[in-house]
Amino acid sequence: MIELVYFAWVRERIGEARESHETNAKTVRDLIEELKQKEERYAVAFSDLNTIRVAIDQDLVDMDSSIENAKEVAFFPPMTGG
Amino acid sequence: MIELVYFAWVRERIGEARESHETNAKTVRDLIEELKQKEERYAVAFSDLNTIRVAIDQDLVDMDSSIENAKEVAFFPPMTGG
Amino acid sequence: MKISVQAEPFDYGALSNAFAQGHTHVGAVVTFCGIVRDDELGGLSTMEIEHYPGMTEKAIKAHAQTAKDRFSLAEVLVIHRYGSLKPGEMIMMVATAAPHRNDAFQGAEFLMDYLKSRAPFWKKEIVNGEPRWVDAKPEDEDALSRW
Amino acid sequence: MKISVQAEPFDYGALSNAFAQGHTHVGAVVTFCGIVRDDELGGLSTMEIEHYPGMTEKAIKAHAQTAKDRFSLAEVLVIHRYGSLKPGEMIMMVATAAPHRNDAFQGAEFLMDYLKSRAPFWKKEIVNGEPRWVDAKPEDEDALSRW
Repeated sequence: MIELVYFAWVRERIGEARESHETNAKTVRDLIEELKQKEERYAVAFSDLNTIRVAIDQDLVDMDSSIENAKEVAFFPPMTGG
Repeated sequence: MIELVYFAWVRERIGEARESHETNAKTVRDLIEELKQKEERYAVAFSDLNTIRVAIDQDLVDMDSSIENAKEVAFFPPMTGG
Repeated sequence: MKISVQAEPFDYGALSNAFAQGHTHVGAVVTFCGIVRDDELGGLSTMEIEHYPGMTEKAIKAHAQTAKDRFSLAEVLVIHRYGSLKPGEMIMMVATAAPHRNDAFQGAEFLMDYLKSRAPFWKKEIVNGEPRWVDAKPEDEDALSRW
Repeated sequence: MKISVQAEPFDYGALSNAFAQGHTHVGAVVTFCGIVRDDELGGLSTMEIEHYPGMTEKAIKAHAQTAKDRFSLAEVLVIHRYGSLKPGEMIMMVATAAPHRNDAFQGAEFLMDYLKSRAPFWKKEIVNGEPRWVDAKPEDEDALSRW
């Protein structure tokens, strides 16, 4: 069981900020595919992976990173701080 | 008659901050030569022209600038502001 | 190293003074202050800043430590607000202190480039009543390549 | 454009706050503050700063105007002290304001590089009781070549 958290327009498109999720996916990319299959709102949020950034347990990672041992996976658009 | 003004170690070596001077020199370089001939303290102050900066009427100029129409000629070391 | 992620306004001047005082081996202090900027048409009413609590502090700490080591900084300060801000309000500040000016400038620019694209903040503008997420600029991503 | 050449101390924080406030079309403010820095051995007792009254103001004004035009700055501030200063005292500050951060940073660095080598100030340090004029550094002259 992992925690999925969403920010900015990813959160708005998925319609919630946080959920628990049971998965057999091995990588971030697999996990996103699994979510896109599940419901239309995920397919919309993840339609262009170039605009999606991912953090595992609060560290930025790339799409092919393993989610084994991950407690929290976060999805969000490119950051616009400063 | 022009005013000569000196700053920092140029002033210390010449021993005064300001003096009036009658000259027929055409350029800054000629004027410096004339001063060096006059007295030893000028020869010491102007011994290495690479370390001398010049302003005519408060604008930086180079050694070959004309001093015709100059009211005030200033001599000083490379600047160390900031 | 002082880092704060906060909703409340901060006092840029008081923080700058405190940061610059009491050093005898620091010759140079640089500060940057980011301000909510309206566009030419004047339609911006509010900027909302969302962040990822926990990760934000962690990412800023890591970037600040990298800046400190890389540019031999004597001191680093980063303050970044979140929540709802009006045009003219201060969003964030950084300050760097170093023996020489070049390190202080480079350290501040490095930090700003990383905060722009690598700290988990997202800006939403309310323009003429319409909310819109601010897009990341390609030049902000490009700016990282110089470090 | 605010320029001041003065013997008196200045309030870096209050000036930074006043400079950064009240803008809605400025997104970025950068300040630099120069501080009298002691060396590692701790022998510096005093720094004396001499300048060329009249030319100093004129040179700073010209450089500030060039920076303003070249980097599209909304506002520029330069304060520089002369006279006798102690380690830890603030010598000078510059501040720049611009719509975008890169211009504010570049404008401040440009101004600093010019003030270092083109404004008529000369520093003399009293180290262990011995006065010595500070030599201009070749790298300060080199820094001008990038602009």
